Amino acid sequence: MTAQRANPSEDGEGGLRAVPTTSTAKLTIAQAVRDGLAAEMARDERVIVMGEDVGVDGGVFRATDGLIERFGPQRVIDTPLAEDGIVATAIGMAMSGLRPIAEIQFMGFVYPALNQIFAHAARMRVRTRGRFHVPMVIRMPFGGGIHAPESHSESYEALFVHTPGIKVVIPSNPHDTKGLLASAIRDEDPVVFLEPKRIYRAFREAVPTDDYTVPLGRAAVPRAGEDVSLISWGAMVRVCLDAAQELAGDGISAEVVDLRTLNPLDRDALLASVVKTGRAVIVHEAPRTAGFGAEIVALINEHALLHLEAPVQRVTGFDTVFPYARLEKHYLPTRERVVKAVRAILDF
Amino acid sequence: MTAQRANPSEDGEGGLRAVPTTSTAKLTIAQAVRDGLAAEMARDERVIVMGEDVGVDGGVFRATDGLIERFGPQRVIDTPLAEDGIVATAIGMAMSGLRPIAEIQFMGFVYPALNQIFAHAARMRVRTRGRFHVPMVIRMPFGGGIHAPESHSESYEALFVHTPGIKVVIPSNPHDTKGLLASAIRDEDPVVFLEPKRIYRAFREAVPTDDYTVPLGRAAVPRAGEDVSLISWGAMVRVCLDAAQELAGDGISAEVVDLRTLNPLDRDALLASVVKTGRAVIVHEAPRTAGFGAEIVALINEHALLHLEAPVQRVTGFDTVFPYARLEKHYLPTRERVVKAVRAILDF
Amino acid sequence: MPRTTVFESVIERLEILAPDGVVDEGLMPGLNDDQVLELYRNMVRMRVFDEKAVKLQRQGRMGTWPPLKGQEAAQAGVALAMSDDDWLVPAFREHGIMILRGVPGHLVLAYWAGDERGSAFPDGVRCFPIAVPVGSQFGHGAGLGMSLGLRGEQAVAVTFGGDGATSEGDFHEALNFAGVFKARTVFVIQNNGWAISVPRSGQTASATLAQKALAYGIPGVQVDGNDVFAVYAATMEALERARSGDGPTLIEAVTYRLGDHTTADDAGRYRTEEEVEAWKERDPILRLGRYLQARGLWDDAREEMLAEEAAKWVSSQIEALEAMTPPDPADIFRYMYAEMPANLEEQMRSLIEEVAS
Amino acid sequence: MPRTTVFESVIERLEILAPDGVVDEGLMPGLNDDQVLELYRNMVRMRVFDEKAVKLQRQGRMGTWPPLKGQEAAQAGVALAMSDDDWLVPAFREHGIMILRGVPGHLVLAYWAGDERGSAFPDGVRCFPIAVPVGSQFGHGAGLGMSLGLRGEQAVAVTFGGDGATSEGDFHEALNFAGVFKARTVFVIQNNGWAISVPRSGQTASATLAQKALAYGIPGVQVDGNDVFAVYAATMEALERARSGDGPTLIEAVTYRLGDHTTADDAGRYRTEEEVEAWKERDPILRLGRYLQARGLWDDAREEMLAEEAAKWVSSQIEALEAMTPPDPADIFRYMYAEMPANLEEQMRSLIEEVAS
Ligand SMILES: Cc1ncc(C[n+]2csc(CCOP(=O)(O)OP(=O)(O)O)c2C)c(N)n1
Ligand SMILES: Cc1ncc(C[n+]2csc(CCOP(=O)(O)OP(=O)(O)O)c2C)c(N)n1
Ligand SMILES: [Mg+2]
Ligand SMILES: [Mg+2]
Repeated sequence: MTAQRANPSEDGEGGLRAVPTTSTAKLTIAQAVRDGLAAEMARDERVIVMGEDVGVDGGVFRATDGLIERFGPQRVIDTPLAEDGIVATAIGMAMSGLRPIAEIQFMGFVYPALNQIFAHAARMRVRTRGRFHVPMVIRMPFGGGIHAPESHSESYEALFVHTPGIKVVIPSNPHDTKGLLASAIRDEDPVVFLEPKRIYRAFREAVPTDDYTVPLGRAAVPRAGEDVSLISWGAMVRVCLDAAQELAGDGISAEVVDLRTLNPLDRDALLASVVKTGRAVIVHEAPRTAGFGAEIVALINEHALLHLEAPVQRVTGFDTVFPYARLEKHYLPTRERVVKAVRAILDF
Repeated sequence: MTAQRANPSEDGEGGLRAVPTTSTAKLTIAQAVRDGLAAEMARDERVIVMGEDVGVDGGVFRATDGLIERFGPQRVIDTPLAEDGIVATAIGMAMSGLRPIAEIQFMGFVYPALNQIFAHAARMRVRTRGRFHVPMVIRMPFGGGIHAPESHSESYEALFVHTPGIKVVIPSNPHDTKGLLASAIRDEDPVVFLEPKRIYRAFREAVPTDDYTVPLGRAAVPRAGEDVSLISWGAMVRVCLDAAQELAGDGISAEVVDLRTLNPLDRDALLASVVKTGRAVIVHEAPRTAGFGAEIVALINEHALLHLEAPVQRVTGFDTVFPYARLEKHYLPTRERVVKAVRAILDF
Repeated sequence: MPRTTVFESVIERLEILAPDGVVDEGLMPGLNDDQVLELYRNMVRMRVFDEKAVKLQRQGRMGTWPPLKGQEAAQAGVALAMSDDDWLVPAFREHGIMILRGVPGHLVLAYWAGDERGSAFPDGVRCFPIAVPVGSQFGHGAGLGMSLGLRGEQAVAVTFGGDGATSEGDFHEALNFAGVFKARTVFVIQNNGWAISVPRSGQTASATLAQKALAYGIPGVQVDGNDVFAVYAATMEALERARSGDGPTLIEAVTYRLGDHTTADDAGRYRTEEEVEAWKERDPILRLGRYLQARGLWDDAREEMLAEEAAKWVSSQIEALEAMTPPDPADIFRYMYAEMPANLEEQMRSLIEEVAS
Repeated sequence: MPRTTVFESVIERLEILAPDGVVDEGLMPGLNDDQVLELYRNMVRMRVFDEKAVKLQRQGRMGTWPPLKGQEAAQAGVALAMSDDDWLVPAFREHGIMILRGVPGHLVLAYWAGDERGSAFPDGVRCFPIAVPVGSQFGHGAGLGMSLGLRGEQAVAVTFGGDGATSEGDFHEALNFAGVFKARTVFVIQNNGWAISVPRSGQTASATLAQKALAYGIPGVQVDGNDVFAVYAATMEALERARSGDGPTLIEAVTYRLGDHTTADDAGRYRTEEEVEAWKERDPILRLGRYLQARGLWDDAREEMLAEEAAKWVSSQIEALEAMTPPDPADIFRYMYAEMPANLEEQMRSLIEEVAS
């Protein structure tokens, strides 16, 4: 059973209740990751999980909880503390018939592995003209808002999106988490799977217990609207939904677009929404300058400029380092800032 | 003597001949790097140079030629082959009173050092609230066009521009090379200094033998025009100048903006040009998606949308891995592509 | 001569103070009673401070905290060996030695409470900031040591890391640089048995961590890290070597993290109570206490006084923490660069307005 | 027992074939005459191929080329020891062994001529592509070796790297993983004395590179890398160990790069003629030739025949290279992903149009 949805904009609920299924479980995002991993491991014995503390400990966010008991230490591998080594060995495995899922404990610790991701994982297929490829998933929690110490709050998705050869997937709810994870694991190319840790356990949703996928490259429209498009991904989708709710109180109809995968990008869905509403606000946690929001503005400029009623706005992190816990609330985009941006362009 | 130029757009020649000076030498960009390094080392004994093959060999592009003879192996340090180690030790040095200039042999080899650049160099000042800072320059040749093997052609400037705390400087000619390098070395914060290797030895220009600086954060306008703004940096500036030349033959007046530093960005100069011409083409070698070109489009959208006569165009590398030598000419932006883009927006 | 030995080596382990408090007189470093008493006091202060911080976290008055309980000797012994002008390059579990080297306790607390001002050490405190990315500080220590040498300073850079940190490429590159350039750096690995849930044996197949020094042609030594005299003696030797220009040393201090990895961790998920109990027997503070008692230098009354004094000092640090003005949101921008660029000015102004409204 | 030895080790160097062509019979591996003759032929073919590639580059018919001249024994000896189903994980100077393991010579030439199709090895060739970022391949070799073990294969991953590459963090992490997981991986370091202009002594302060194995608790051995029998014997032992599940081995083959680093380099800038001349005396091909002659297995007539045959083979490879159709610009896009996304389709179409017009 797959949940491949035809036209995301036909599906105002983000596909959550659109999928008929025999049974569901109420899961958080973290649990959906765990269930998704377990399902894929059960389905395909080439799938293995590796990383720091993913085994006995079950992951620092419990996203791999119980897997080692079920699948054993040969398939759930507690590695030494070395991100470059994790990704490098995973590449060697992926090139020789396994389908490794490497966990990086926090996105702020992926930097040592960027060499392997940029110079090898992303390029293996093209530089060997298809002789080798790297069916690998690199999972990592990302984003701020959990009052964590430094290096635990980054949103560096733009790095990966700017790297051809790497798919970038970012779920915003439990249903999509499991379905996108299945697609990522089954994909023949390397996928960076970014998990919005701020909402890892923020809410539960009904998630099918059966096998299903959410395809890569398809945006969702969790809320339809007419006046403005709020475009975001990950934890910011909920901020946008909250803003839309508030705006609705003032009679402003905001459409929320959840990109879900940044590469491949569902450009058509994105542009369709902007063409319809004529206004767009892009919301992301990453620093503004050269963030992925800029790319969206550029695409709108190239393909829908004449439909714009006002300049596209970006509500983003500042061009600063992500602050420690005591100031992080000032950094993160908020409902208020989104609402303010919407009002600004409606007044334009 | 400094060459700090008031208003870049007043200075149609990119400042080359605008600077009165006692004596000049005809130098290539590579030689301007070498002379710039020597001048700063002579001026300030805290300045040291380190990297792979920078000493006895004088650098694989000869950009450090003769420095070890002049300043000795204590100040010109041939390091082990380890980019992370180079940048990490340079940070330790910079935090304790030296001013290291670390060379990364090619931009494609900086990835192992990104952890140190992102997690430490960029953040040291803010995370210690000014107690420490990292006055360091990381030099590296970048860009394609020299028929080099794989990993020798990347243009990954967007990575650094998206990292708050790192200044990004990219000269396009010998004069600016020496002057910007002096500013970078004297800067109190970490600077990534990207040298367009394709034009390292492509041409010579008169460069003052005396001490001068070109300030960071100031664009140049090497060719003024009325109809369209061609915005670029590094080796692409010459492609734009060539295109402007060709367009002039058809009576189209193109202004060429050489950004010179991407962070801090001379937004005013950039916007002034676009406001004047109403049309812009951005030219860079990096892959299009989430390249720095997108940020420029976003800035124009935010600050000059109503002045646009047509959508801003991007002439960039493809969203692919940089191809090996036999196909690289297809990848790199060319004069023809720039001209075509200009014609397209003039016909809009 | 076709199968010849081209390299031979031995790694030694140094122990001076046995768990029962008896010392090996032949190896005992020259410390006077005041120094020994000071060691004890410092270790007790660390413990009280650490336990209090854990409590603060449980009460919601502190962010995530990484307890050092059990590792007091490894930090106090090194601190005592260091000269005033030596530098400390910590990882993230070194609050003990950071405070001994002059970092005000309330700043350490502020750091873990999520306030960047915690790393704004007073002038003159020769300590690098806490480094969270595991292993990333080793290279700073190597570079600092190279820089001290280049500038003719006598000071040494003492650089800490954990057992898990030895697996990172940074460790390798840093020690290799230090070896090649004879950096004035001493690398201290606090091998506390665990890197979160991964035991030392899962981290590397080498018999000891000290032997990793052999890869870099530098001396390596293992010490009982719960034996403050062994830690002190090994550090003195290493500092001496660095100061005389003979290059870096790797010290593996074998100790144990008695607490959780951090307050966000539950060590019960991955290790046994028995293991923890066995290590409690080897508690570095008990051990030095036994020695002091046997020497007649300590008694219950003094212990009580010390406990009071330590509690008072810790309270004063918490008061200082809580007396700190709230951090200024503008600081997010203010320290990004020496001079603030225009785009940051704009962003800062918009935040200031927002906060004011 | 307060100052005890906790680790002891010895690193050995293996030499079997002396520069004068005399072998140590006691250590001589069991090779029949045909095998030895094959070794010689392979080494000569490599040399002819390599020298021809350098010439092609000088003539502008080839991109940058990294000569392997002088390192033939280190590659031929390893190749002979490998089983059919073993994997090779090369760095970038391993054309010799790549060809011996089944990579067509013209593809190696194509790679360095700037054509990605050079890494599209025929099916069944168990060789990873050339890795340009120094050291980055070690981890692939470790992961491959882990994967072979996990899937119950008998094959071993033989992973090459240079002396310079041992300084990268990748080397450390890869060997550490391999040690912990007992990967079926043999790491061969061709220590050719130089990493571009940096001599081995500037790369690390360790006396040997083989001893770096001690950091990972795995066996390490140094061999005379210009002694093809020693290389073969050490590799056989290491492969055997890996195959029986006893984990990885680090082999340091001490050899010398007689040529420039690449055709873009001028080694005269950083090393002396005398050094090069001294190493020419130790040429691995001369040495094996002396042995063959002493054994009566070789003479000038055969040498001449071999030279001719090698030249012919090399010509055939160049012909095959030059017979390749020009690469298709659309290939830039075609192999980026298993399925081409829409934006790439557009970009590809625009390029195809541009090329057509
Ligand atoms: C590069 C990096 N990867 C992962 C983490 C998450 N993490 C924090 S501490 C830790 C374990 C550190 O173990 P060790 O070095 O032994 O120090 P200890 O915690 O025992 O003091 C891990 C995995 C990190 N901070 N940095
Ligand atoms: C990560 C990285 N840094 C720098 C380079 C540039 N480079 C290419 S080969 C080389 C030296 C390699 O030395 P070694 O490992 O001894 O191999 P050899 O060239 O001697 O075969 C360098 C510095 C590179 N390819 N990759
Ligand atoms: Mg530990
Ligand atoms: Mg070498």
